[in-house]
Amino acid sequence: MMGKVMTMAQAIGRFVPDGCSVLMGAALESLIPFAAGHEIIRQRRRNLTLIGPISDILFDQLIGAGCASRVIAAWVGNVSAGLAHNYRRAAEANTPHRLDIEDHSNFTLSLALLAGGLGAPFIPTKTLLGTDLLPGSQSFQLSSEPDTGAPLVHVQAITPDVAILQVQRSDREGNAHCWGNLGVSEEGGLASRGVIIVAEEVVSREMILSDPNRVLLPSAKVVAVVHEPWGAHPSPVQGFYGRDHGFYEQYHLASRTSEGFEQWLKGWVLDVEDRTGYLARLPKDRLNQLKPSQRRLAAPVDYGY
Amino acid sequence: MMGKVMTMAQAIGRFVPDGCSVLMGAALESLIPFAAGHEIIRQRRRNLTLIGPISDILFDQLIGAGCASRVIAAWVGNVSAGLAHNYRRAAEANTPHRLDIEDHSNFTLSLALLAGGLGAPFIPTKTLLGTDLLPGSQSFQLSSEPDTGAPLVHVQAITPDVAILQVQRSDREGNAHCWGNLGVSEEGGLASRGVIIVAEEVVSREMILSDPNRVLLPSAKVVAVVHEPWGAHPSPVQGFYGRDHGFYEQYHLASRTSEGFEQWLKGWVLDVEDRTGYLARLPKDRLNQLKPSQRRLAAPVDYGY
Amino acid sequence: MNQKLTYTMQEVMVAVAARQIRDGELVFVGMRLPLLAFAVAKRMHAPRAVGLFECGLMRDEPAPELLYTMSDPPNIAGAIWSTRMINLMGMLQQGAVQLGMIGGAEVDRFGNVNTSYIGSRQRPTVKLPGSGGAADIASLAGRFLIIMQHERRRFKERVDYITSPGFGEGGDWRRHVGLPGRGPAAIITTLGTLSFDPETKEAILASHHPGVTPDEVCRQTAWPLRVSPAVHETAPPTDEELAIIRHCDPDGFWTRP
Amino acid sequence: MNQKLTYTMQEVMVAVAARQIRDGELVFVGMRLPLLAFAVAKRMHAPRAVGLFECGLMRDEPAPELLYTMSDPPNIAGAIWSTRMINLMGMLQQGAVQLGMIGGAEVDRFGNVNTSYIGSRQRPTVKLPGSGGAADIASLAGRFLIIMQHERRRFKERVDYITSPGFGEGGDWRRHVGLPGRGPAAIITTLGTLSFDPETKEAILASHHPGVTPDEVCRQTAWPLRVSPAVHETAPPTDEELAIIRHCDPDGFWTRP
Repeated sequence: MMGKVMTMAQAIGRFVPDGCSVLMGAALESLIPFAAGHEIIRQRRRNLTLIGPISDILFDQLIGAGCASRVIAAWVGNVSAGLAHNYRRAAEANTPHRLDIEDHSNFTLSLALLAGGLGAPFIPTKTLLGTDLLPGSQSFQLSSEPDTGAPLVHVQAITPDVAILQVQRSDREGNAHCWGNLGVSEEGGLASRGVIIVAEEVVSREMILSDPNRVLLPSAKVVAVVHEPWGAHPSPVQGFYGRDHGFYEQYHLASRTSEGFEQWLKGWVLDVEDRTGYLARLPKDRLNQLKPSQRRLAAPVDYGY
Repeated sequence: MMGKVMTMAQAIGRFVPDGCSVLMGAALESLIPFAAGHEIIRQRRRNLTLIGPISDILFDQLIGAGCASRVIAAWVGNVSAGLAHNYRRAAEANTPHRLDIEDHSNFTLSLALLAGGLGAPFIPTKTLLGTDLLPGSQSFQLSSEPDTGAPLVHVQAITPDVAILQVQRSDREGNAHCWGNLGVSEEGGLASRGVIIVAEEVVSREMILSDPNRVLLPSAKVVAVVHEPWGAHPSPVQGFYGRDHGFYEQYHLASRTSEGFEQWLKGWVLDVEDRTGYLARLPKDRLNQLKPSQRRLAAPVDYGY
Repeated sequence: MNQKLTYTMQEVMVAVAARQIRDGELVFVGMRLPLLAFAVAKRMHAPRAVGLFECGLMRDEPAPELLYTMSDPPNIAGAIWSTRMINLMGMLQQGAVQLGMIGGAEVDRFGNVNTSYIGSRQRPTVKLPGSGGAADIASLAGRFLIIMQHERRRFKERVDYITSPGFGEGGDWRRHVGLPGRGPAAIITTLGTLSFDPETKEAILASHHPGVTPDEVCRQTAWPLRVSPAVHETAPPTDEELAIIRHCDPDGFWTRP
Repeated sequence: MNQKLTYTMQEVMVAVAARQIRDGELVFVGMRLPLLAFAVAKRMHAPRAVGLFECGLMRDEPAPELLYTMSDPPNIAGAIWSTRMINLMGMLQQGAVQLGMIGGAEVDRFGNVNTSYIGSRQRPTVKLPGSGGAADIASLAGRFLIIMQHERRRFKERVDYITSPGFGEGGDWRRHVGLPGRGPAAIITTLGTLSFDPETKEAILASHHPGVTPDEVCRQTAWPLRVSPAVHETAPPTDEELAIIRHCDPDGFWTRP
């Protein structure tokens, strides 16, 4: 029996086929699986539906590379630097090609994924009433409270084909520890048909099972475990590395034009074989600068009996 | 300004008035706030609405003592020993007085509390369709999926007045760490207007903030912090003490008759001043026997940057 | 214990239930006998089965000690996930859980289970504890097993109250009322095993336990119990199965009446 | 920076926003200027205010370092809760969050904010990033602040697209459409502060920042902006407020244009 541990190329090759829906960037500005996104670009996936609350610049890269035909998100941009240029070109000028946009807010996207994980058809809310996100959207159904007649929005469940979740550490079965803000990582993983775990460290089963409350989701959901140190760069991973703010700024400037983006893509993704190659292109010492300057250990917890 | 740390008598006196709705036993068979329940009995609270998925024998004691006029629960019994005698007497013979019972399943109760915490009026589900829990219940509304017409149950939100949650450790503001199975502790706390934290240990703010992912819920919800070691006995608290199975059996036998229960109540609750008095009545060495025989420390986690 | 037999009926029930667990399945495990059945299956034929406990736990290894409740400390330590109840219930409703096991005080011809009220709801003769998670398992699990004491007063033509839905009034009742799960696969009793007619969904005696005759089973059933043409004696627990059961429950807390 | 002034307009905005935070309030904090406003309020007059970050964090002390995003490691370490987004959004919908702060690309006469599409939705002139959590804050927070660059092209009679609802078409529109939050309390701009008429819900110039005249504000507004009879100069940031801002943003990443 083949195990779940595999290379990023194998994981993307097997579990992210053309036309599938893929959840990424679930934690928000941290733990963004950039290494996975770059492999999707290298394998020239097409017609993906990208799902994520905000994705910082990851979705912009996938859109610019022509991988996506649809985005279901609350926000697509560059968190520290501004607008997302490829996203703009796609929406404003169908460049590189047409992109369907299904607008959510952060709350409605998390409710949609929560509903997906609960096996519920929808969850009602009062957010977005009166806004232009509602008319004509497939994601929402207008309704009303049976007793009072007060307006309600039914947020329809979302069940992505696959979620790609970056974590600090995992065992070989996909029992994984994750800490820091979780965003929609848990809901998103539970809502998805399969989960690819991208781990900074692959550790022993004993280590993970020593703290079952820290486990993100059931390994039964996990289809692949990819050991990919620095897999989230330039986004941060608590306890492992900080955010590379300059890298976002650099991308922002480079991607202003299609040509600039193509060049950026060539240099950082297409002409690079894998994550090791990518890391080798970073300025000397960059990784060292991003490493924690101080350990901050969680207080001990005793599961003894 | 008076702080949140207070005795159990003060916390129950201030935050569990006659007629209020109170969530207890949220974790299921562990972390049951028996010390709080006993103080409620001593203060002779009346007309409470008890809310909890299963409560092991805690709700049975409160019902037998005449504190409750209504129960919203999925199960009321004695998990290791069988039926709940006071619950039976109340439902079958209005002894000590009439009890309204609102039947839930574990799933619907957790959905009701989830909805409460989300500020959603209800959450739809397919559980319980066709069962006798639905007709005439205020907790459920029959509906159907707009597209397919398939039947749905709308589980109405529950927002208890107060949740009493037992945890391993808390700081003086109610920032609390809890581990082991959580049941509906998080949903229940978030759904409630206020939370009383009962902690085995009151520790420093630094200790709690060293691990914010372990924090159960926001301290803004917490109205009281009670330092009550062994507060959950005879139910277990991971890392602190095991379950006192014999105590449940003993209660089961004692409570077979109203008279037997009265005597049990006198001995263990009414004639006892507080938790210290209760613990003093336990057989010598009982507490030592329940203490962990082995430490099982969670693997270290680094929040450094 | 039957004097001629070297095992108890509870041990037979555990072995029969264990054999219903398939390798790799996600199983909603209750307490008592189902918990032992999970342990037997894991060690015998279903090493990759995973157990879900509604209190908020998942385990891929049975706990190393006897459990009185699913929240006992040995069940938490070494779990592969310790979480909130709703996450496990959500997986159940998603259809990710292939098998669940429930007990009951009363069951009827179509596998409906009552654990709520005997007599009327307003003034019950006996108030039973209620659903717990059983009604959810019966509603939502791929299939489920009912594990019960076989007595005439418990096996009724029609239960007084449906807590956990079986096949309702039979036929395609489940589809009609909108239940996603496929319903009960078997009733495993102290006397035998009942399966369900694929069309009418009526319970049928499939096997009688060693030392029990089909007639005895029928006498302990308050409706005219159909007997399968293929009815046979339940395969008794093997030595290996018994060894596992007795390792898990050395004092017979759950398995020696 | 205005040559006569010893502070920037961004610093004025931060100080004005900070003064809107009351002690003990739960505040949905965004990034950039609101984050600085939270830090100022905490140290000045609202020591018991608590900040919520939609990525899944709550803090009762501002992070000790400048943040570029709310998920930056210094914002996680020392948080009082690190959790799932939905828990914070749930508190927002419960009505537990008294104040939220949002930015915007366009705002209109009734405080509606557009961060989605300039031009048509089908073929926009500019595709903006979208709501993020702003529409939720605008829908659900007790009250909220809009913090924006004041330019005529951004202050429009009617926004092209309502991402974050203000008062819609004015009057009791919010109640009519069913929004629980009370709506925007103020628009804090690079030129002044706008509040809302309690009846008509139209934006009114309440104060103009030091060095800015009411006329200039009106010229940078594409609808005929009403000026409050009580219009006055915005109280400039105090030395203490400035010290806190500059301690938090020493290089002026967010506060020096």
